[in-house]
Formats: sequence, structure tokens, C-alpha cells
Amino acid sequence: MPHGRVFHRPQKGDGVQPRVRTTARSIAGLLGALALVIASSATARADEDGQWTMPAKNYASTRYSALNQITPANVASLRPEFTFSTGTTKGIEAAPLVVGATMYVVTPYPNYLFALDLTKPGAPLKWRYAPRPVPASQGVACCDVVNRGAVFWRGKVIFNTLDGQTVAVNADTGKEVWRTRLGDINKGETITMAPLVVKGKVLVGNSGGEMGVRGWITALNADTGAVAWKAFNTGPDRDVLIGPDFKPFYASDRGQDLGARTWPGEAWKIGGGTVWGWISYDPELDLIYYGTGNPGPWNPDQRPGDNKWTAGIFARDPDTGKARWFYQFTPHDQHDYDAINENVLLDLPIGGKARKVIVRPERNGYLYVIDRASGEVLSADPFVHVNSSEGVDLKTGRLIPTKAKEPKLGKVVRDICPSANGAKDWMPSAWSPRTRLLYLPATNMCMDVQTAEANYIAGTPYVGAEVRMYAGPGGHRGLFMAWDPARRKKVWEVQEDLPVWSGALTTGGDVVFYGTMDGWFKALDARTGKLLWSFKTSSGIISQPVSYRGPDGRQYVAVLSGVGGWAGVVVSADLDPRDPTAALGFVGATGDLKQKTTPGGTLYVFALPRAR
Amino acid sequence: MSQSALHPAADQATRLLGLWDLMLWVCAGMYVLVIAFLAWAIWRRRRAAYLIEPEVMVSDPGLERALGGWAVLIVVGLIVLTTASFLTDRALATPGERPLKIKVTGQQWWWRVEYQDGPVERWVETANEIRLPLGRPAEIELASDDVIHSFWIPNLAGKTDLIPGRTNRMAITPRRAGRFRGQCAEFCGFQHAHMALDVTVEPEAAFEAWRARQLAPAAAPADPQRAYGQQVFQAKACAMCHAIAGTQAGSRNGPDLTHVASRRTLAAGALPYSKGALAGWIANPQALKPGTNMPAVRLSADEQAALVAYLDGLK
Amino acid sequence: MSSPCRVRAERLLALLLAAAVLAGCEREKRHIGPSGPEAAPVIQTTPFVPGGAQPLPKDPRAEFYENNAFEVAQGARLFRWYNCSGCHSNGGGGMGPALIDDQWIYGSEIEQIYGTIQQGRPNGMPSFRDKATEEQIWQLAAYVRSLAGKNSQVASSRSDAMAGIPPRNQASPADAGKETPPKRLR
Amino acid sequence: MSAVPMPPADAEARAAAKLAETWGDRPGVWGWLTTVDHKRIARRYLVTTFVFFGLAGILALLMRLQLARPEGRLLSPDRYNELFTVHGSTMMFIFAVPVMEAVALYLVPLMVGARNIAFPRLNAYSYYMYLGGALTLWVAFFLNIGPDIGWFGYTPLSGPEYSPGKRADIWAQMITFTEVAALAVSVSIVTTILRMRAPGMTLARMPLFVWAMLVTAFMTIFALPSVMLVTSMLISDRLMGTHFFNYAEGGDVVLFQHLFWFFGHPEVYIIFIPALGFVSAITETFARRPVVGHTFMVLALVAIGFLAFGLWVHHMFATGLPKLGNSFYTSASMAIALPSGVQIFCWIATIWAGRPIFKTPMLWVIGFIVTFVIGGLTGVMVASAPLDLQLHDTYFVVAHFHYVLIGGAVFPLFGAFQYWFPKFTGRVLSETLGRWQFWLIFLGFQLTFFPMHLLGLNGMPRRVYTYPAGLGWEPYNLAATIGAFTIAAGAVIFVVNVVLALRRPADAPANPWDAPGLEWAVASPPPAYNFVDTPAVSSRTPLWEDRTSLPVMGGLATDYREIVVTSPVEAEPGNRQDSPDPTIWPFLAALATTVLFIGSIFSEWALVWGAIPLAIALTGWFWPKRTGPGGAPE
Amino acid sequence: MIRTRVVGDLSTLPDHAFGLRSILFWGVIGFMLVEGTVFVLAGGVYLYLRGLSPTWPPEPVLPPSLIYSAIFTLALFATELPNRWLNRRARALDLRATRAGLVLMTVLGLALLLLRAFEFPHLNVRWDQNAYGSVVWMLMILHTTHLITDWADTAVFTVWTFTHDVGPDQFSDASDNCAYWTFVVWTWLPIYALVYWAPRLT
Repeated sequence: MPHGRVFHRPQKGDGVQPRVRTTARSIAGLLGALALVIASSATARADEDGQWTMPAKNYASTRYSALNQITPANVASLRPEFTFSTGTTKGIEAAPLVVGATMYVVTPYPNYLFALDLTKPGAPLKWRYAPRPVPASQGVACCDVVNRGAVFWRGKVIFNTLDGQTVAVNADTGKEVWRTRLGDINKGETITMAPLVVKGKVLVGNSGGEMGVRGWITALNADTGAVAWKAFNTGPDRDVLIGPDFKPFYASDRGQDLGARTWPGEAWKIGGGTVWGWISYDPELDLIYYGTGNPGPWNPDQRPGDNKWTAGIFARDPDTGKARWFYQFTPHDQHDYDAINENVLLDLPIGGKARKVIVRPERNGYLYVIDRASGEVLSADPFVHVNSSEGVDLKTGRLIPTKAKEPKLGKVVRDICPSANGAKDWMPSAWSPRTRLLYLPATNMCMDVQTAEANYIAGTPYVGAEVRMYAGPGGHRGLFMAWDPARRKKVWEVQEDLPVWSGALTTGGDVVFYGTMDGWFKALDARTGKLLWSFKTSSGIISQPVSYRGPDGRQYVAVLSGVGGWAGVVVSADLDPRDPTAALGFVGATGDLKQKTTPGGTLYVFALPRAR
Repeated sequence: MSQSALHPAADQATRLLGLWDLMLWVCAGMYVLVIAFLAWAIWRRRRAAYLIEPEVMVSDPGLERALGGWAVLIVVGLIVLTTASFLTDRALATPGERPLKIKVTGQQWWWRVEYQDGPVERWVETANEIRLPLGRPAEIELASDDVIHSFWIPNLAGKTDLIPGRTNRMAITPRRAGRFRGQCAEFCGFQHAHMALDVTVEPEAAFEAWRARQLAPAAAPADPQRAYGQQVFQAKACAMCHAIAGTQAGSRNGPDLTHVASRRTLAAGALPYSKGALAGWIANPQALKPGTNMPAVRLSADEQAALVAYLDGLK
Repeated sequence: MSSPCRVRAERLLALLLAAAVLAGCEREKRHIGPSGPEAAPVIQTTPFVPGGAQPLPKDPRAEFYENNAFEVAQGARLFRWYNCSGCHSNGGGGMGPALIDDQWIYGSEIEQIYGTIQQGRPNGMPSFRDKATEEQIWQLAAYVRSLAGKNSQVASSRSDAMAGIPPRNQASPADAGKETPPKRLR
Repeated sequence: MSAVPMPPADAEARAAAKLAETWGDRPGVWGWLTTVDHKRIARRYLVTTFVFFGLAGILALLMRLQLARPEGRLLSPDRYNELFTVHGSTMMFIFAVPVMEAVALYLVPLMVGARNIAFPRLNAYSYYMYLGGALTLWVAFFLNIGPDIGWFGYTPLSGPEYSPGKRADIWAQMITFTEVAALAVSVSIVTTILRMRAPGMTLARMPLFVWAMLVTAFMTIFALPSVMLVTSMLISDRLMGTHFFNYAEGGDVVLFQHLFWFFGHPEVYIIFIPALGFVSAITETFARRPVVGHTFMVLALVAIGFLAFGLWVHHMFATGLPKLGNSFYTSASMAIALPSGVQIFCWIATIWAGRPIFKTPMLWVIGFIVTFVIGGLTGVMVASAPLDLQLHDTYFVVAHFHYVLIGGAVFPLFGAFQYWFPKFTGRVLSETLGRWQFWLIFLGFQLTFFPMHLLGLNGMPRRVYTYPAGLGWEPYNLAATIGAFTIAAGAVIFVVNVVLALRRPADAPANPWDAPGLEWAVASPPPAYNFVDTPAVSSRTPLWEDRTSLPVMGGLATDYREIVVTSPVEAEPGNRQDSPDPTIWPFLAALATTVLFIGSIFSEWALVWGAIPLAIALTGWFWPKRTGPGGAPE
Repeated sequence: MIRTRVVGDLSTLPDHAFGLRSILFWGVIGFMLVEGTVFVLAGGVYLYLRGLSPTWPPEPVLPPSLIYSAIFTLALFATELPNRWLNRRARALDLRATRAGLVLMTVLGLALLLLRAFEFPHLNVRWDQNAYGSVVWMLMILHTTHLITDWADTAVFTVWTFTHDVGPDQFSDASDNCAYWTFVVWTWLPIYALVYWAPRLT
């Protein structure tokens, strides 16, 4: 068994393991009896509870399960154990949760929540919960009516509905505990992100960066659903919860009311900066980290200035919401480079000493390593073909945009790489402490953009750009790669014809899982990238695979299959592929998807055959 | 109000008028020479008749020498005019110091005017009116998003086209305060005739005061009727095309109305501003400006009165 | 070859030509200036009627708007101005359904499209009742029909913008079902 | 060449009778449709162009009525836009260019002593094409599909997005029609001039009008393809979805202007260089001596022809092109004042040195000089890049080009009409009515257009359907409207004069003015075969050379259509060739082309299906038919 | 009418001529000038649009494929040999050779049109894709139109020569037709360079 050796290595000043352990322990403690069942499992490590209670697996967002039954040697015999149909036909981006012996699956609109009983053969339905969001909310969801998952907290499953509500459901009974309305669809607000619970506060942010909404993040009392604090990502300092504690690393982020003064007129009121992606939490520094979405509208001429605090990352105090630092990945974003991607919290040796960092594969094409205490950018390296910018000036922290690729009003600017969905969109990467590699799903696409005057009409899109995307150099639209953030280089990559729109999962057995949009669920050797196993599911995969230890002690891998999302909306919403500008230009790149897959919604759970 | 190239109020128009004067005198001189020669020619043999046989063998060395002289005179005149023209052109291209940056966008059939001067928070948008500080050069960026228009304030400078897909620039250095009229000078469709600009040149202090007023969002409605008018604006088609800063209305299809009541004209100079004109314009834009993109929105009398009261309060 | 016969043939040709051109006149008319009072058409989203089918109610104005090039062009402008293109793109769809195909959820007759725009539909289509004048809704409905190639003879080939869908003036309703994937460019 | 005794009169009469039979047309409609006689075609052209001149003039009156007072409500903006578009397009494409060609088609073969034009069938085809284009525009206009994009049709206003429907397509196809016609005529004229001149008529002895037409025809050949190309690009943008002028997809709207004005500027000279030829011919006859400085006149014509291609950008100074380029185009544009000034001098000098007789045609020449020089001088002003920024697209420019085009081309045209009317019809126009016509039009013109200079300087832009009160524009506009109706009165008198003349018997002598050109050597109107025997020329003024008889060369066949081909420079006889017989095919080919062109407005498939009848018609046309010994298809 | 005196006799002049001495050929030259001007202007449009685009062809379009155009170009220039020969035989009034040559040229023209048909799908761009596509198609269609019309002309004339007695003027026509074909062949060279090579030069 190799894991003994490998497992010890990260403990040397890495810091990841202790934190994971803390998290796991707290959850285990709360679960009481259930935890005992898990602990009794023969194969489990003491600090791997075998559950999956939040989409990112842990606060550090590593999406790493230490379970190691499945190895490169035996993964080829992986086979489906059971499946479950969600009855939906929209894109499924969520990760299933496994808490104790129950699996929770949240679907895209109409946001059903299913609980499956893992103790019984075939995992029968325990209960279901239907929040009944307003159907009209489908009309203001920019890129399919997805949901990125639920979170488990003290006997409740908490998730968001498309029409802007946060709902807590009793995990045992499926009864609603509380629900809080946070967004207004008449302003174009929806919520698609997976909430995160930190210190009893449910952190939720809004979506709608293409509708002229004003982005915010809010904290709800996890027991009652009452709003504890709310921080906007644009506007004057008091709205953004910027106070004396706010100490950004770079000078350009310091100043009074930059969230309003870096916008013309009142543009900040409809300036985007939404929070529809991932939040991480560092218990030691007691800071949450989240990224802010693109400024609106896409047409940059209508919002000269840096457009703070969009397309950047905030560190905030989870109790008060007060901002600590901010860094803007893409000041005055011109290409819809939202900065909502996952923040993987690691301790990495940099310049000879261990540093607490955030590893952030960013949509603008650079993989950033940022000091998570100060907000200083330690490195930023392109991980795909990038021509929209010339690099990142590490002195000022600023991205250097390419003049020739700046949108011009009324003109088609061609061959901007990466395209609007970025080098890597929301689909989260995974970090293995064993290989010390980040496994990241990515896209290789470029785009033509024509900007036009955008009209703000509340509840309608506020974009001001036409986009047409297509495959980047090489002709493959997707990539799956392993990146070494310490040595700042790519270790291996797999080229995929279609964009890779699923999250990554890595395990203690040194296997990496991801899915493709035409429905293949794949297992690769974490060290070499060699394809070891694949399985064709019913629809395309754009969700986040998870791994858990079943009540029978075996390691399972679960993934939801259901094509959609921005990349797959051509299938899930039956768009017309003759219009390459459809779905904000993504149809230009994935017009052939209709020939390759159909809509659907099925849960697949795989395991190795039972030992004889 | 004046719209004439003959009464310049800015450096550029003054230079052009100087060039015009030079051209006029040189050309008038040439014309007098031609007409005098013609008159002489007619007078000289005015009694001729068919009785005389036509001349066949002719040789005109004298006339051909005169022709040479005439040609030399023309060439000299042309050199003078070309040089003057070149020098004027060069002077027009010289940018001034500390220019006020203004972006003007031509639309069918009105002008979007954006003061893009100083930090972005100080940028101001208005429509169909331009105010210029006396003596300070303005650098005007010209663009169009539909068809070709041409920006022309004859008292201040020559015209420059607004061409979709291109950006043009021109400079104006106003030297005389006053109110001038500008007008689109490139045929642009139905209402090319009613696409005017209200231009005011005023002392810098007055200009800054105006800018400060424009910078403020629209005043909140002061009385119930106006409050109702604001609701009407938001609830009806108005908000689909117009923006009023400080409210939810943020569409850019039509002119920004944040301070519409502070303007002196309506509908791109088609009407002088007054509350009554505003009411008439809203009630039946197609009668006043046939073909305009502003529709006649059906409103009840109460709604109409409230809307007009609200807009009239946007000083 | 007698000349009177030829002259008669020419006259006939001229008459035919004139008839053809006159037919084309209506679609060239440009209605600008004040418009008279209007009323909304009777809207019925399905042809399915208990007790036996009956034809969908037609509106007398439908024909004019649908077959008039200027009105369709006005519709194209409004389609952009009122952010219809934000959801429906150039007809391929996005947040809203595709309009260049033949999947008409709430009916494909111009009166039905009028109803959809005016009333809104529950799965995300907003209502434009007070937000657009009746004339504008007709214009939009006529333009939407042209996107699907229903009245391509009055449609413009393209707008001065990014090339998206194939020229609409060459589209026919027969193309609507065809989903040829765009050619891979690189 | 040895002197041969004069042929007996009856022999000549016999030859004439035989020639009349050989060159004559069949009577009736069939003859009308099949004729290839350059004079018949030219007369048709003349009548048609004048009809459209009148119609376009009526449009001008309507516009002047609308503009007589501020905020006029007579016309809607839509209708006004159609009016000025159709007025401008008609005047430029359907009147001015074709009318000059019409006169040339009539006179050039006579002036060079030829039996017919070089390509008579092509010539017939050109007329029907021209008629098709003119009718397309006007029928469309009456059906309210008249183009409303200006005669210049700038994109993107004329493009698929901003000009829905077929209005702009009508305009673009009308241009293709008329340009095909004009190109066909130009090729014919060039060949006629270079290869069919009477023996002995060297280039140096060629009349100035023929020189003017040679330059014009060459300019046409190089300028018109540009407008055909650009309108084809426009129509393909509108119908096929190409992106030539879509600035978003890599096209350019200024490209349209470059191509349009590369044609559009030479176009002005194509219109007024023939008029310079009229002036030279009239001045020569009525000053009763050859034009002073013949060589300089020819050089000036050629120089204008060349320079005309180097200054199209002066129509685009306001588009923001690079300043250095502007300076170049300024100098080039001003340079054209030199050859024009030389010509003006030579004409006045001719009057000065001659013994002028002030018949009506001569009045028009005087009116021409007085008016055209103003237009030329304002042309120098608008040629200046900076000054043009004030004057461009204002009524100053309207005044300028009406001074050039009416003063510079229409005045000489009226003079030419009065002068050659006896040759066209066999009847002399009334001098009294002619003088009334001259003074009404001349004074009406000045009253109409002079105030427009002031309007332009006072800031009134062109192409506005109305204007506000209070800017001081009212009196000038009112004056212009009164002037316009004065011109109209003059035009009515012109029509009356022509009608009255045509009601008199055809009794005009062959040479009523004692003019020197070969066209006056034949009867008024000339017979179908023009000359019984081919003239032999030894001077620039052949009829003044020998006042008793005209030297000729015999030997051309009389029983079939035969012409003599001479060398391009020295006009030495080279060989004989057949000339085509009357035929219906050009008419049918034009009909097929018309169907194709009009059909293509509605469906691109018309290009495919319409090509079939066209191919049949062309095959019929070019199917060789053996008539003479060589057998001459065209 | 004025009196005339005869000073010469034209009846001794030859009654047909070839090439520049033939009046018809001047018409052909006239139209070559017109068409040549169109070609030059269309080429100018191509270069103008090229100058406006940061990359040519605009990303992500590939330049036209070379293989079919290379075959076409070689074949087109190869037809100049029989074309020249036909011209010489026609001027020599050699009926048999002229007929044979016309048949040959008709067949070759048809073959060239077939080859040309293969070029269009390999331009790698549609006319309604962008301005580059539009101008490439315009140049190709301009030249193809000349191919088609000249081929049709040759074909019809060939039929005529087999059904009628051929006189000197018809030999002259055959010769003019050859000259026009030469024009069609040589105008292809700049268009070929623009369409196929200009996108490859950076």
C-alpha cells in the first residue's frame, strides 16, 4: 500500500491536512452516531470521514478524497452500482452530497432536492423536496438554469433556488426549516451558486452579471435564515463593508469609495460583480475568500475606469463581512472574465519558505498564486493560449491588456483568446496532496466580439456585445491538465474535443476523475494523465464528481450526468446551432453538440466489484 | 441664435473665414478680368453679320502670348490659394492645451453628448446640447453607431463626419460667448432636417456650474403628481428608451433625460423647450417630426399631465 | 411577323409587369407620421378547440405588418432596442428559445406572436403590454416571423453587425427545421 | 489622290436612291424596333432624355415649393427624400450623361464623314437598356418605391439595415442599366472616332466637339466601371448578405465613397466636356473664324480628362482622411482650373478676334461663360480642404454644382439644340422664342442659385426637407423658389418653340448658319446613309475651305452596307468593312437583360434563369449573317 | 446638300482585315478596357479591405486551399498554346484547322469550368461570413463570368462554323475570339495572386 508513505509527506509544514482534519472532525462530531459507523469502516483513515458534505469537499476547496480503494491498478474494473434519474433535462452542475448513509442531490430548475438511502440496495428515494421557484426566473438566468449544489450543516441541507431564495431543509425528513428571499428576478437577479456555511453563517451570493444586477454576498444565520450581513461588490465603501481593516496589497485598490469612483455616473448601480462561484474559508486566518463576477455591461466603453470591485477576489471576515483585502484579476474587464473561480487554499513552499497561498486558475488564462494573508500575487502564469493580455505586472499586480484585442464599438474584434467563458470557467479543479498537483479542467477557445450600446432595461439582459466562439489553436475545445503550482508549470495535459465543463475529483488512490460533454466519465492516472477507464453516461457531464465511502465500507464515485450550462445550453434549451452568436456566442463553438448528446439528468454511482 | 460661417466665434471658424475672404477676393478679381475681356470682345465687333466670308487661315501669335500670360496668372493664383489652404489646414490640426474632451455620437436623429473629461466619476452625459467654456480648447471625438452623420457648428468650425466604424476628432477653441446652432450636415434619413444642436459658449465658471448641475442625479419628485409621473415614466414605454440618472431608467436608445428641463430645445432642436411643447411632443411626436423613432405612447390625461410635470421638474 | 400582334404582346407584358409591381407596392409603403387608434387582436395560442376545430382568429392588420419591409425593419430595430436580442440572440436563442427554428411554443401565427410579446409567457418571457406600443408589438411580431423565414421577401439580408445567421431574405420556413451545425472554422 | 471629274448629277441621284434603299429601315413599328441608324437612335435618346429632364425639373419645382417657406408641410420627409434622390439620379444618370451621348451619337458620324456609327447594333441595344433603366426608376417612383437615399447612395444608409425594401435596389439597378448603356455608346464612339474618320481628317484636323467626345468616351470607359462595381457590391450586400460595407465584419463604409467618387467626379466632366465641344463649335461658327489656340484647346481637354481621375477625394474631405492626402487632392482639384481657364480664354479670344454674330446659340455661349466661370471659381473654393469643411454639404455646394452643370452643360446644350435643331429635324427654331427662353432661363437661374451661395455660408445644409424660421434663410429660399419657376417658364417656351417648329414643313437648308463642319454638308435632316460619297478632308474647317464643292471619295458599295476604315492618327483609308443590317436582336437582348436586372432585385435566382433568354438573344444577335463579301456580324 | 467632286476611289481597298485593322476588334478592345478596369478596381477593393484588417485572412479563417487552383492555373495557361495556334490558323484562313481548333477550345473551356467549380468549395470561406469572404468571392465570380461567357461564345461560334460557309470576316472573328481568350487567361494571373497568395504573405 503506497498511501502510508505518501500520506505523511504533506504533513511536513503543509498545513492542509490539519485544517481538513479540523473540518472533518467538527462535522464528525456533529453527526454523532453516523460518524461512528464511518469510523468503524476498515479502510478509512482516521482523518478521512468518507463523506462529502460540501461541493468543494472541504473549506480549502481541494476536492480531494483520501479514500484509496480505487487505484490506477484496479480502476479499469470500476462499474456502475446504481443510477437515479432526476427527471430534469437542464444542465446539472451540482455535486451530490453524501452525509452518513444518505446522498443528497439537488437539480437545476425547478431545484428539486432528493435524498437517497445508501444503506439499501439501489439507494431508494428517501424523500424529495420541491421548493417551487417562480417559473419566470428561467427567463433571467443567463446561461442555463443550473444549480451548483447544496451544503450540509447541522442536520440541514441548505441550497439556493433559481428565483433567488435560500432554503434550509431538514436532512432527515425533507421538511423545509426556513427560506429567505434574497434576490429579485424583476431586476434580473437569480442564484445559482452553492452556499457555504462558515461558523454558523450561510454565505450566499447572487447571479445575473449579464442582467445589470449589482453583485453582493450575504451571510444568513444558518439556524433561522435571518440576514447577518450583506456586502455589495460595487458602490461606496459602506455598502461594500470596507472599513479601517481593509488593507489591500496594491496601491490601486486603496482609496475612498473606489467602488463608485471607478465608474462613470451611477453605472456601479448596475455594474455586476456578482458572486456566483466558489467561496473558501481559512479557519486559521478566519477569512473567507470569494471572487466577484464580471462588470456589466460587457461593452467596456460604457464603464470606463477600473470598475472596482468586479473581477477580483475579496477576503472578508466571516462574522462581520468586513473586507480585509482585495485583488483585481482583471481591472476594467473587457472580455467577461468573471473572477468567480475556486480558491484552493494551500501551503506551498515558495522562494524557499512555506507560504499560505490561494491557488487560483483564473478565467483570464493565468494561474495565480496569491498570499492569502496579504493579497500579494506571488506568481501568475498562463496555463492556456492567451492573447487578450500580455501578462501580469507583478509589481503593480495589474493585468496588461493587449491593445489590439480591446473591443471597439461596432467592430468585430477577432481571435480573442481565451473566449468569454475564460480559460477555465466555474468548473472547479482538484488538488491532490499526494501528487502535489492541481488537476484542472479547462477550455481552449477563442472568440470574435462586437460591442454595441447596451440598454439597461430592468429584468432584461444588459450585455452590449455579440460574441462568436470557436476552438482555439489546435482545434480541440477542451483540456484537462495537471499543474504544479510550486514549480509553476504544466505536468501533463489531455486534449478533449469538446470543452471540459465538469469539475475534477482526485483521490487518495492517485486517480483523477472528470466528465466530458458528450457523456464520457473518465478516470486518469493522477501522475501521468494516462486514461485508465471511461464510461459513457446517458447525457453530457458538466457536474462535479465526488467520492465517498458507502455504508458497506467500499469507495464509491458518484457523478451526475445532464448536459447544459453555458457550454451545453444549445442542447438543454434546444437552441438553433445555425446562429453562432446564440447563448452569448457559445453556440458558435458547440453547435455540433446536438449531434453528440441529448438532454437528461441521471445520477451514476460507480464502485469496484465486491471483493470475493 | 446664429448658424453662420460668416460670424465666427472660435479660432477655427475665424481662420476659415480668413481663407474664405482671401478666396473670395482672388476669385472675384479673376472673374472681373474674364467678364471684362468678354465684354470687350462682344463690344469690339458687335456689328458683324453674315455678309462677311469666314476667316479660314488664321494665326494668332499675339493672342497665344496673351494666353500664356493668362495661364501664368492662373498658376500664380492657384499657388497662392493652395498655400493658404495648406497653412489653414495645418493650423486647424494643431491641438490646444488642456483640451476639454467631449464625445459626440450621432444617432438617427439626435446627438448624444458625453463630457469625458477628468476622472470618470466626473463624466457627464447630455443630449442635443453642447456647452463650451470660453477660451478653452475642446477636443471632440465623433462617432456614430447607425449611419453617417456630420457634426457642424458653422460659427465655431468646419464639419467633420461621424462615420460608423471609425472615430474622428476635431478641435474647437471658442473665443466669443453666445448661443449657436449646429446641425447634421450629412444626409441621414427621414429627419436629417431636424437634427440640430444647441451650442452655448460661456465663461468657464458658468460652464463648471452647469457641469456640476448636470453631474447630479435627477431630483426626486417633490409632489405627488410628479411622483406619479415618475411611476408613469418607469411603467410605460418611456423607460424602454430613455435614461434618468437616479432612477431605474437606464436605456440608451434615446436621449438621456436626467436634466431635460434644463435644455432649451426638444427633439434635437425641432422645438424650443417649454412645458407645453414637451406635452405636445409626448402626445404626438410623429406629427412634429414624422419618422422619428419616438412612438406616440398612449396615456390617459392624468398620466400625461403627471409625466409632463415630472419631466418638467428635471432641471 | 405582324407588328400589331407584337404590340399587343408587349401591352400584355407591360400589364403583367405593372400588376407584379403593384403587388410589390404594399410591401414598400412606409408608414410614418401619426397612427390611428388601435386595438389588440384576439389571441388564441392553440388551434386545439373542444367540439371541433375552427380557424384561428385573424387580425386585419396582420397582413400589412407582416408583408411590409419597412415595418419589419422597424421590428428589427426594436428587437435590438428592447433587448429581445439579449435573450434570443440573432434568433438562435440563449436565455430565451430559438426563433429561427420551427419550434413555436406559443404558436407561430403573427397574432399569436403578438400575444406572446404583449402578454408575456410564464417560463420567462416578460410582458411588454405597457412597454411597447401596439404598433411596435406588431412590428416586432412581423420581424420575428421573418427570422423564421416566414416572410423572407420583405426581410433584410443582414444588419450592420457581426455575421450570425444566414441571410434572412433567403430563408424559407422549410429551412426552419434544418439544423446544420456551423462549419468548424479552425 | 488625283482629281477625278465630277460625276454626272443623275448618276449621283441613282447612287443616292440605291443607298437609301440599302440603308433605309422598314416602315412601321417593326422598322422602329429594328433600326440601327445612329440618327434615329440618337433622336430617340434626345426625346427621352428631354422628357426625363422635364420630369426631374418638375420634382425640383416641388422641392422649391416645399422650401419656399420655413417648416413647410407640403411634403413629408419621406417624399422629399424620394424627390431629391430621383431628381439627382435622373439629372445625372438619365438626363445629363445620355443627352450628351445622344448629341454625339447623332453628330459624331456626320462630323467625321461616316455612314453610321461603328457598332450600330450595340448602339440600339444601349438605347433600350437606357430606357429600361429610366423606366425602372420612374415607374418605381410613381409606385412609391422610389429610392430615397440620395443620388450618391452612401452606405450604411443605403445598406440592408437602414434601407429596407427594394428602394435602394431600384437605384442600384437603374445605375447598372444606364451605365451599361453609356459604356456601349462610349466604345462605339471611340471606335467611330479613331477608325471611321473621313480620309484626310487627321487627329489635328478633328473638330473640337469630336475631340471632346473622344476624351469623354475614354473617361466613361475608365470611370463608369467603378460605379457599376460599387452598386453591384451594394446590391450584393443587400441581397446576398455580403459584407463589403459592413464595418463590423471588416467592410468599410468609406470604401463606398471612394469607389463612388472615383466615378462621381469624372462623371461631372463626362457631362460638361461635351458641352465644351458645343461651345467650341458654336463659337467657331458664329465668330466666323476657327477657334483660337486649337492645339491648346485639345491639350486642355485631355488634361481635364486625366486630372479628373486624381481628385475624387475632394468630395470626402469631411470624412477625416489623413491631412497630407487632403493637401494633394486640394492641389490636384485646383489644378483643373488651369485647363478650364485656358479654354475660357480661347473662346473669348475667338469672339474678340472674330466677327461675332449674336444668334441665340451665341447667347447661350455668353450665358455659359458668365455662369460657368462662377461655378468654376466656387469649385476652386470647395477644392480647398479646410474651406470645404465649411462649405461641404451645404447649399453653397448646391449652388456650385448647378452653376457648373446647368451653366456649364445645360446652357451650351440649349445653345447646341438651337444650333443643330435644323440638322436634327429640318426645321429652324424661332429666334424670338429662343431669346425669350434664354433670358428667362438665364435670369431665373441666377435668381434661383445665386442666393444659395449665401444660404450655404449662412449654415443651411443640403438635403433637408425643411428648415426652421429665424435663421435668416427665408428671403433667399423664397427668391430661389421664384427663380425656379422663372426657369420653368423658360422651359415651357422652349417646348412651345420646338412644337411650333415641328408643325412647320421641313424646309431648313443643309447649312443654315454657314458652319464649317462636315455635318452641314448633308441635307437637313440627313439621309439614312449620311453621305453619298465619303468626304475627303484637308482642313479643320472643311466647308469654309472650298466654298464651291466638297472633295469626296467614291467606291463604297451601294447595294449592301459598307463603310471605310481609316487609320487612327492620319485617317488613311485602310480597308472596307460591312456594317450591320437592321435587326430585332438588340431589342430582344435588352428586354432579356431588363428582365434579368429587375428580376435580380427580387431573387438572386433571376441571375441564373434570366441568363437563359439573354444567352438566346445574344446568340441571335451575334449569329453571323453574311451580307457583303466579308459577311459582317457585329 | 452641297456639290461634291470625286477625288479618290475606295473600291480598291481590301474588304476584310484582321486584328487591330478590323473595326470589330476595337470594340473587343473597348470592352477589355472596361472589364480590365473592373478587375483593377476589384483588386483595389481587395487590397483596401486587406489594409483595414489586422490579420488577413481574418482569424480564424484559413487561406484558400492551393491544390485545385494550381491545377486550374496550369491548365488555363496550357490552353494558351492551342489558342495561339488557332489564332495563327484563322489568320491563314485555314478552315479545317480553325474548325478543329474551335472544337478543341470549346472542350478545353468546359474542362476548365469544371475545374473552377472545384475551387469554390476550397476557398474556405463563404461570401456572407465577412468582408474578406465577400471580396474573394467577388474576384472569383468576376473571372468565372468571363470564363463562362467566352466559353459560350466559342461554343456558339464553333457550331456556326460547322453549319455555314466561312468567310474572311469569320476568320477574323475567330482571331478576335482568341485574343479575348488571351485576355481571360492573363487577367487570371493577378486575381490568382490576390485570392490565393495575398492571404499567405504576411
